[in-house]
Amino acid sequence: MTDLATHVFTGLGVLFFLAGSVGFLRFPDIFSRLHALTKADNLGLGFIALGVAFQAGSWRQVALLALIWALVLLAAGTVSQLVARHALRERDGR
Amino acid sequence: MSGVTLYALTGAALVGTGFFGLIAARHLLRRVLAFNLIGSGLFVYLGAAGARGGEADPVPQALIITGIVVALSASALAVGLIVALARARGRAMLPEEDVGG
Amino acid sequence: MTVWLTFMAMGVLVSLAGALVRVWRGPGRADRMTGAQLAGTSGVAVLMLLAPIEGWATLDVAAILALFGALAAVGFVKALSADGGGDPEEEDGDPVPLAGDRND
Amino acid sequence: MTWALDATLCAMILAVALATVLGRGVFRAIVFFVVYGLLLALAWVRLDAVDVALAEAAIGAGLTGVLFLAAFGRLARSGADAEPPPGRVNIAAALASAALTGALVWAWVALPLPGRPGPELAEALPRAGVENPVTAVLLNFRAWDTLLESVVLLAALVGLWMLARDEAWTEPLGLPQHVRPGGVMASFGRILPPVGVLVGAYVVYVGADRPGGAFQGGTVLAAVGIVAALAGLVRPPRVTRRAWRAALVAGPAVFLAAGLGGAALGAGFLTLPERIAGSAIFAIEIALALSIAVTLAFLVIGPPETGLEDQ
Repeated sequence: MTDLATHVFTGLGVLFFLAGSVGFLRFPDIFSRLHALTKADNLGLGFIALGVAFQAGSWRQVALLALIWALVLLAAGTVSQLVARHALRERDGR
Repeated sequence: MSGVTLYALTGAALVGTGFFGLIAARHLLRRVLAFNLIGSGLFVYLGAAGARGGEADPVPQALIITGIVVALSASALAVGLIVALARARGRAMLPEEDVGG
Repeated sequence: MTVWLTFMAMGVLVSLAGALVRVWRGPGRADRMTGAQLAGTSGVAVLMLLAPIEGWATLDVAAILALFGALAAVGFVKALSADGGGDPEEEDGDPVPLAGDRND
Repeated sequence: MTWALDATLCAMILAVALATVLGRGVFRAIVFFVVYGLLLALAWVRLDAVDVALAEAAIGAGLTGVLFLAAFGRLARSGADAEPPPGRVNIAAALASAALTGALVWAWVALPLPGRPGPELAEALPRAGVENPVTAVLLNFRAWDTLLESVVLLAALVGLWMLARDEAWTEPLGLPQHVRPGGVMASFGRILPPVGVLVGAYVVYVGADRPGGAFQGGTVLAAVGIVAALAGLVRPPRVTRRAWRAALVAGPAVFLAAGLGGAALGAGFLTLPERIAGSAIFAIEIALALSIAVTLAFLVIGPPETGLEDQ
């Protein structure tokens, strides 16, 4: 049962990663590409963390998985905002 | 072919790649990057040698950890020198190689 | 389970390899930097997937990658601000003009 | 079947390294080098070297990126970021590189397989005072090596500071940093450091028994310091501040004191007798982590600058 949950969630997570990369490659400009980064990949990472949590032997490991996901969300939110601002300035600056 | 051999071959190839970059690149920042490739290639090679026979050997690991930290500090010093050179000359290349461009 | 998780980790790496094409092509510096950010997220995902196989200490490595996932990009926007210490959200100062090709 | 993952990872590491060397433009090379560091951390996990992976993750993901990107920004403001157009293909260099790689491959195939790990280590480990064999090697069996390496870090920092201009000497380290108050970067700089300090202290603390230790934890703490400095949370100190200078030498000093203590107890210089080994290593780890963190952070921030050098 737990193995099935791991299969389903990690598989779903990897699908989101693949979708994110396709978007990152095919979207026309940096602003839409940042969506691929912040939406698809972080959702995918959440599913992977969830799937791996079913294999965890203790709550400490589950808590660490959750903390890691939270840290990645914080990083992605910060980076997409700052990089988008930078790109906007660079575009309007010239 | 076992996984460890794969990493050893990768390490060997990284050393070659970095060596090529060290000679071929003219911008000094790229040379520092290439030099780091050589160093980390050797680390991978050494780490793979330590992982032969199943259990990872702690002695190369200890050498590599200090090596990584020292490599960063050496890079920081090199980068500082390059920035100082660029501020003095307006170029980040060695004078004898600074032709064209 | 080992085989499944290994293949999932491979899947994440393959998706990262695709994203690295964008780092190669650019065209803008922001595009390349975003690719590096994506590599960090993918690295965290791979380490999570490897944790049940390689031992849960792997999650400590993932935590460090996650912690500093934004550091390179923050350093990027800082370094290319007008005086090298700015913030793109501030009102004044445009990014530093570069002598090289704007996309290099 | 799991070798397929190793093959994918190795192929990507190699491709990214080639992109670093062959791609046009310095900025592209730096970004690929950052990606390279991230992939190497994964490789260390696959090689069962979690201790190395911890250090590589903190350095590869955090510190090298900031170091090289800041340098790129400084060069750009001096008008020195451009690269000359590539010259002719350097055939001699390519041949020499191929020969170097070939020699290493030959050495790998030709070298005899040693018994791993050496039996001497397994015998000595119960007397080391710690359970993590990597920490035992670093701080006990090869203490000379590690002590001198901590001094090398200091020497690099002194060398970097010698590049400062006279009028900048009393200024804070690095370029002046400013952020929009209440902005995204400022918030990031407030949220991350507490978590980061916790993770760094944890990595130092568990180093006695599990993967972690002074070098790994020190690099994490250095990166946390960089985040705090970039986000304007703390102002980088001045070179002349005594407390910070003390932090720089605390690690080597405590290390040396422990070594002398070993000599005083009759075990020989830098040989830790079994009954004090555990506590001595703990003290060395804490002091060394502090020194490594401060030294690396200062190295990445750079020498003191007035902020007017580029104009």
